[in-house]
Amino acid sequence: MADPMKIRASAKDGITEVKVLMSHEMETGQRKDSSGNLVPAHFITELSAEHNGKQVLAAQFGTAVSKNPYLAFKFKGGAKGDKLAVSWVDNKGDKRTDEVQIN
Amino acid sequence: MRHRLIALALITLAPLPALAQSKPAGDIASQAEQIFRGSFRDDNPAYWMKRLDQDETMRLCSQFKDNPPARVRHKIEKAEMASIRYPVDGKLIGDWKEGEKLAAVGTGGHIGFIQPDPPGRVRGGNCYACHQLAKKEVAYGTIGPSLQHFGKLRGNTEQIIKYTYDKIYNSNAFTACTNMPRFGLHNWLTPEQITHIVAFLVDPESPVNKD
Amino acid sequence: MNMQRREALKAGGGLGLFGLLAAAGLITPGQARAEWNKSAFDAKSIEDTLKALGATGAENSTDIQITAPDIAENGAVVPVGVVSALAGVEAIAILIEKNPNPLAASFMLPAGTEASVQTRVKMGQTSDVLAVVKVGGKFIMTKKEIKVTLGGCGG
Amino acid sequence: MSARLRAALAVVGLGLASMAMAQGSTMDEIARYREMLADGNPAELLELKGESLWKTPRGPKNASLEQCDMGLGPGKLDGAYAQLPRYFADTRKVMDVESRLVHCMVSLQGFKYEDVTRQWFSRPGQESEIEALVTYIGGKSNGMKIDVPARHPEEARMAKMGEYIFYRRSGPQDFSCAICHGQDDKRIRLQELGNLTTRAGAGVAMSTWPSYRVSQGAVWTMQRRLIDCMRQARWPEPKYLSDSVIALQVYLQKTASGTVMQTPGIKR
Repeated sequence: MADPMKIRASAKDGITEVKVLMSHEMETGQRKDSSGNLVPAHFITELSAEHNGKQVLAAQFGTAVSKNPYLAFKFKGGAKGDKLAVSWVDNKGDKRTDEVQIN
Repeated sequence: MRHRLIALALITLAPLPALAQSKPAGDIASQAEQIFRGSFRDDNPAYWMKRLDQDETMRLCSQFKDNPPARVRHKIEKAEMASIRYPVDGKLIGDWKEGEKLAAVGTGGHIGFIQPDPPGRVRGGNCYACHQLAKKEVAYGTIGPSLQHFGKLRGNTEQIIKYTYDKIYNSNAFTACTNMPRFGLHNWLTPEQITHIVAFLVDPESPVNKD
Repeated sequence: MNMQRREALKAGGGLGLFGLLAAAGLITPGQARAEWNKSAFDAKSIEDTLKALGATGAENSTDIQITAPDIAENGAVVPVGVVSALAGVEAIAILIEKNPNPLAASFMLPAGTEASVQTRVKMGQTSDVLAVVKVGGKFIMTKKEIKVTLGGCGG
Repeated sequence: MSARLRAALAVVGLGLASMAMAQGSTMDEIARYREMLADGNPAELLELKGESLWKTPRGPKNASLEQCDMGLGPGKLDGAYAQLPRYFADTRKVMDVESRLVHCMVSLQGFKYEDVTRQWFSRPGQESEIEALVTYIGGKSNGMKIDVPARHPEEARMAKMGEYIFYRRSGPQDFSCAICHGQDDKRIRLQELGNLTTRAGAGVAMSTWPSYRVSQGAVWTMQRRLIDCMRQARWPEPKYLSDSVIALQVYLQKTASGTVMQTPGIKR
């Protein structure tokens, strides 16, 4: 099972800033292992962020996003205590959802 | 009687740390040598373990923390100077383009179980790790002096060419216990490869001098 | 997350992210859109990528800024951000010209989300990085060169 | 001074200034690169994981590590990393964070030594529990001063042996640790090198490990850092947890003592 994300969401002056760290290999499919075999691509393909159930960002990743992906974005609105959920799914169907309260 | 027993017990207990502290420095060196040698796996191939052996220069540099007294320094420099060998054809200046490649390569010669270099990987001079050379390469180190415009500043006389070759072949012939490896002595670079790096440094067409 | 959502997430196996999220009640079905854009991510040139994104002919604009260092100490992790002061930005894509597949990531911004995203990308070598932005149904772009250097022992 | 000489000096001065500026902007951009990475250190993911590994009952004895004594008493982690390595009476050995952690995993949880140390560092797709645990333990010393006075005779002896190894040259490049880490203000390529013989230099180095290395996509522990330095010196690799690696750490931590820990770090 995928490891938890680390999500920070903070509201200030009517804007909520969200910073997300995901735990993922992000294999390109071009790396060779020690025996010289290509390691199959394994990477997050889609991500979605919801504020109190309303989508505030949708993203699509390719293999060029770095290992343990980082993502930061901002949206209008959001108050302390509101729920912010981030979900991702990868090309093998692994997935993860984590939720935090905005502070 | 009871008091004397306690006193005796104290004496036998107390001296242990005191003894350990009073051991002379030379003893630390031999103990350290022992734990260092004992820190490697038994199944390391013999040629790997040979890399832990020290020649006289390495031993002296370690002992004097790279700052030997004048007498030792002269002795090292003289012995190292005598080690220098030249290409069979006697030509000390090669192809600067080959030298440029060698100057940038930092791989080769890594051993061990974790991340060894694959067999046949080019062993470079890794000059940029320590020196500034061509202007266009901004990722240069500063452990050694800048060599930008090396030939432009010094010319490319026979004397300069020989000095440059000798210095790369055996840096310790000029400065005992310098940070620079003895590339030729260790066969890290072949005499021919050294001539290419000499060209990279002194050839007026090389980016070291032209840019 | 409550128990129901957890169960829904577990059950959502073959639905894809958005079907899954819809099933979990995390997003409403109306938001479930845009499959992963395979043809854009598989494209091997800037031109083909723009075509797959529907952004052919995107014009250069000074209304977009790429926030990134001029030099990256390691190509495996290069911080890249895209910011625009324009209102109504709908989508942002980050492309790396000299990567085997230029498209690194794309973002869809619902109304209310600011045109300001930051992520980290892999760069095989020194290259132009492009930010392509969709605003008012039109595509505009800007670019910045990021140098990838060697940092340490070189081995 | 003649006008000509003054003019010549001015030209040299200008040349030097513009060179310094060009190099300055390179280093400024590198600083900017690092700054952009610092906010969002993937090591924080490992800290979370390490905390769960520390607190979860595991192993043949189904015990957590919460009774592990890292030097300040069972279960006391705050500041423990900053005061290691130290002499432990129960094992009669000077131990660093990692050797002590492995000792606890063996003695408290009942794991076999070979099993817990097999994956002492991660590879892509193969995670390391030790990396996660050390990141968590290190974080518990964040903001605290490194304090390794090495007063116990065994600690003092290890510090001296560490110093000996630091200056010991060998191998096909004539390297020792001191070659790269014995002077102030030097760089290898664009990487600044700490002068590990001074408190300032050793402080910068020792206070920021464990550290996430972006080039490796992994957190490196101090064992990993030192063993890899030896690989770069083109020596064979010392064994994990071997005395010479611990001795080097005692020497370096002693030199760095007084510096405030800022861990986990993020590096090239």
